[in-house]
Amino acid sequence: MNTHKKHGFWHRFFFSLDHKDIGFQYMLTIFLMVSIGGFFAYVFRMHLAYPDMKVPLFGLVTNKDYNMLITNHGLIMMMWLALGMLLAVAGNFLIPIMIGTDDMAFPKLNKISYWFFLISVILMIASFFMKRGGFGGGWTMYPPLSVGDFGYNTPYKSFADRFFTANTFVLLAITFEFISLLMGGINFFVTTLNKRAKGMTLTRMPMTVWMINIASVLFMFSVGPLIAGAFMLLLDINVGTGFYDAYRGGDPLLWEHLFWFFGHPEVYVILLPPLGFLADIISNNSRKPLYGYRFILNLTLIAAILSMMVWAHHQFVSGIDPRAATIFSIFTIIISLPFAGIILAYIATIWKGNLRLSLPMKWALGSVTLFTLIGGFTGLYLGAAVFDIYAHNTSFVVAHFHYTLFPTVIFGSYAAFYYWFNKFTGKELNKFWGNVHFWLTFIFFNGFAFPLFLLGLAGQQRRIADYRQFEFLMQDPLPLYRKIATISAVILILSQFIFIINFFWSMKKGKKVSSENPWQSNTLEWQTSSPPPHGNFETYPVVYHGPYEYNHPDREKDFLPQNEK
Amino acid sequence: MRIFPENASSYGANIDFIFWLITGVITVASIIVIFLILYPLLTKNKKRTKKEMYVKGIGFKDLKLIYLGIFILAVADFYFLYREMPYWTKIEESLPKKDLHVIIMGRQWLWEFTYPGPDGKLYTDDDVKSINQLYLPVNKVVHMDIQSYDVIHAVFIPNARFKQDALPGRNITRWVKMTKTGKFPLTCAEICGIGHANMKATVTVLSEKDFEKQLAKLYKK
Amino acid sequence: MNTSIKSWRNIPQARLAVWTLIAGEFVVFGGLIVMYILNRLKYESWGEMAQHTNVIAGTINTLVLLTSSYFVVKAHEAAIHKNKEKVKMWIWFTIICALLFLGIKSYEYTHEIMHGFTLPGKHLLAEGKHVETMYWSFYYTMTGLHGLHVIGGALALFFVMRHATKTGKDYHRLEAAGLYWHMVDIIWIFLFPLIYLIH
Amino acid sequence: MNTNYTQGLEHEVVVPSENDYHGHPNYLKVYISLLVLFAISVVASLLHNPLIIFFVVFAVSVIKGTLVLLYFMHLKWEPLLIWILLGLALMALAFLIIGLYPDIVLTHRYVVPKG
Repeated sequence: MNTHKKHGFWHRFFFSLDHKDIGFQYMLTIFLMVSIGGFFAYVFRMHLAYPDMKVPLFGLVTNKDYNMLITNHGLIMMMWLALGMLLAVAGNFLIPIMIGTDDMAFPKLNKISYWFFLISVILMIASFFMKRGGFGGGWTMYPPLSVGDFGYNTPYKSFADRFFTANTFVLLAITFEFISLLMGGINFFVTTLNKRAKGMTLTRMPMTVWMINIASVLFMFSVGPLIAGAFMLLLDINVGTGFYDAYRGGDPLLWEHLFWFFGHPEVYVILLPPLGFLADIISNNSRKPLYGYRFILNLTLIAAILSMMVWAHHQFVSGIDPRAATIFSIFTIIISLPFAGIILAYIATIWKGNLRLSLPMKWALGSVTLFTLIGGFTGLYLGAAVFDIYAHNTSFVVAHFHYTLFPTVIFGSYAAFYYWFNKFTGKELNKFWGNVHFWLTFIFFNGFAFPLFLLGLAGQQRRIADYRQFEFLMQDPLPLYRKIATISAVILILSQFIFIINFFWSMKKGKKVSSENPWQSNTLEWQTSSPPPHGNFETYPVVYHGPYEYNHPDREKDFLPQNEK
Repeated sequence: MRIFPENASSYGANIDFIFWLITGVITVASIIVIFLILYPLLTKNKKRTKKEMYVKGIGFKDLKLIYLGIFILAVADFYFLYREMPYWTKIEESLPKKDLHVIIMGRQWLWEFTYPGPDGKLYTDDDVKSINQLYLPVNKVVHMDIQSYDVIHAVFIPNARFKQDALPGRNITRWVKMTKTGKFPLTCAEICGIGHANMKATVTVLSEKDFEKQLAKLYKK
Repeated sequence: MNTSIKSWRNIPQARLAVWTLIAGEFVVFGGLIVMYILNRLKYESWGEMAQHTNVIAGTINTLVLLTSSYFVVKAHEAAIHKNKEKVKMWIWFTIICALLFLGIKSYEYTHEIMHGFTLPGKHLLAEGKHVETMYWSFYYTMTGLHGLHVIGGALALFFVMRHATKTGKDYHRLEAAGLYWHMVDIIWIFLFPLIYLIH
Repeated sequence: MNTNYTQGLEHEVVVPSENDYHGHPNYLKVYISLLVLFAISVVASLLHNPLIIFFVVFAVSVIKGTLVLLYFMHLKWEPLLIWILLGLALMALAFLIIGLYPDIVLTHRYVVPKG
């Protein structure tokens, strides 16, 4: 079975068809993108707190630079970090090995989707270096702003002049990325349905696999109209059609609808995979079965369908029909219920458990706490349409979505990294530096995002390069809040280097894992050697149990691997 | 230290009320959730039998507490909706009888305010314009036709708790009734190009007499 | 063991993948069609523009695509019996249909462009017909995107057929490629009346 | 049919026999009914009332699409999963059309030449 021979570096990083290698390629590419996005965040945060300062490593930030920085920070973090890390990386690493098979259903298609992803990254980076500068129209890319050149009003001379603009390149990059993720999603879906190990019924699959699949399918159905819409926007930019041009019968609001028709389900696409990791990690570390497996699953499916009916809550004051806004407000408030159920089920899982406060567990608990207490609850303010009139497009919204996305994407990914690192490298991450990294991230994330709530309530609108011209935003505590946020953000970004160094150092020189199943986990990926060979298993496992049979009363051990009779 | 800017419109207090209502409820909810997460952490070293630990949560009997939690949240949610819906109708859907009608036009990157001319009607030749200075009479219902010339802008008057996007090709009519005289900021809340940060105007709320004077001044120009 | 697992698994992976792709494509084209229908309801003057389309060419194209779909199912029938010659014949018929479709489409395009109905519609703009330009933008976007799918589907059929007839295996891939071709047909079934027939 | 549908794992290769795979509809019959429906829609388009044209033509399209789906694409013999997938696609479109309708059709927009 394990007939594949060892390949060299070149082969492994460019031509390998193994799902783990492709996952690793995705991961490195995303690390590159995140460092760019993080650097942008550092520059504009510094500029906001100290407007006159030449930001080290960048220089003076002009309005144009500022718009470009915030736009690309948002795009990179939402599209490449969040979607890429949680669908592509997690799906590639985990799905085949967790369902007990050797590889994806279509390994070549998997490789092709990585190449598309790489092309999208190259296009995105190329867009920074266009003659007219980077894309500065906000990450939501609302036309007519994103059709023109953000207000220079220098006329385009030729088709090439229009084509080699940041607008075109960013849209192409996003299109390529969507195609890549669509192909990846189809691959995950088919792999999960067709290549499960013997005995691995649908309800014996670990939550992670379920969640990534639901997210992929949800992504597929929500992104369609936006792909059509992006195609139309490309034509608007390059050919001069008028789909979003009000003077031609087009409608700028149409793009907002198409964007958020994708954009809101995307929030759940991003949220679901971390919820899957959390289920696995929490159940494993509290040595108890996951509470209400089917219940969580049903709620997730309900939430996934509901999530397609709530998109216009991003547009309450954007000029949509106010009566429609009422309906969307009701659905928005309702969608909090299934997630409350899921979080309560997780709490019921740790309730009366013998918790092991390992590093992944710390990240998982941090994620649940921050996501529920602040991210989730502040959603109620914005879902209530009346308060959204005031809070829309203020820093309150910025704080809210950082509190929903950071705990899920970043904390969730870190939980997964610290949990599965042992498996895929056969080494252990340094625990001391892991703890330092966790506490620094936890404290300074709050230090960065919480002041934004207060700034937003004081009326500070988003995306303003220089707040000094607004007297009401320079009243006393507000500049201080901005400085606290900035300093915390800088420390937050710096503390991520601890992880990067820890990651690569441990991979090369870390301690070898003591056993093949260091977390005493049930799921299939821990029942093979670490790191798993090409092909994952020596002999294909046969599954007899669900994934969360911890502390089964009939057994001696406190865990019961899925492939143990 | 105040959390919100000073309220100067008739419906600002409603919006603030919804904020404090939700804050009150979620403070209670947060305390409960914090307890639920901390309790297992504090009691993690207790000796427990396998039977105690092996709880899978199948069926209504096991899950009833979670259903109760969802039900309580649902009640709270619908209570918010019940309280905020009338305000939404009042602010966004209905238009009280107007005393004055103005056009607010967003351009890259300035605000252009149009007042009816001496004939008292908008959209006629004698309309008068002022740039970046909006004068409003106090305690009068003002209808605003919000429009945009080029890209999407958003009118944001923090003190009035008022915000509305201005879209090219659409005329969106909303209303405001200022209750305090003074100078208030009006800003743009939707990214509109490199000048977005500089796109600010002043709302000057005047008593009725001063407002008439101000209009007369505009007519003279 | 749960017995229902069999019915989920009974579907071969290539077919499952193509069905998933089709569901995804339905949303892309469906989104375009939804936008078109809604704008059509709003702007009555688009009916006038629809009269400038070449209904006869559109009708012939519909016939061509319907017939090609029939050829594809015949090819699939032949593939089940591994009848190499028949598979080749039916697939070639299909590809000829695809070429015919593209030929007629390009004839239509040239005709319309010669009358000044281009994608950005500068000619109409000069006449002061602003809204009407968007009809042609939608027309070219929808039919153009569909045309790309026709090319893609025909290429897929060709390569799958060549692989199957050369090596004598993987005949089941023909069904997957055929499914995709039928999807292209279904999209045209909806595009044709919306663009050509409703004045 | 002996085609090896699932590559890879030997123990899970599913070899559907010809009988439980799916039946073969009479393709010619389906093809002819498609042509007849097509003729109906072309004839209907010669009517004068645009609303009637719209409904007749659209209904015929739906029937034609369904026929191709059910018989040419063998959806009739596919497992529930495929039906669910297509149903979800239609559901997404239904949400989209409901959400867009008030903002495209019901609102008044004015068209001013740029200048």
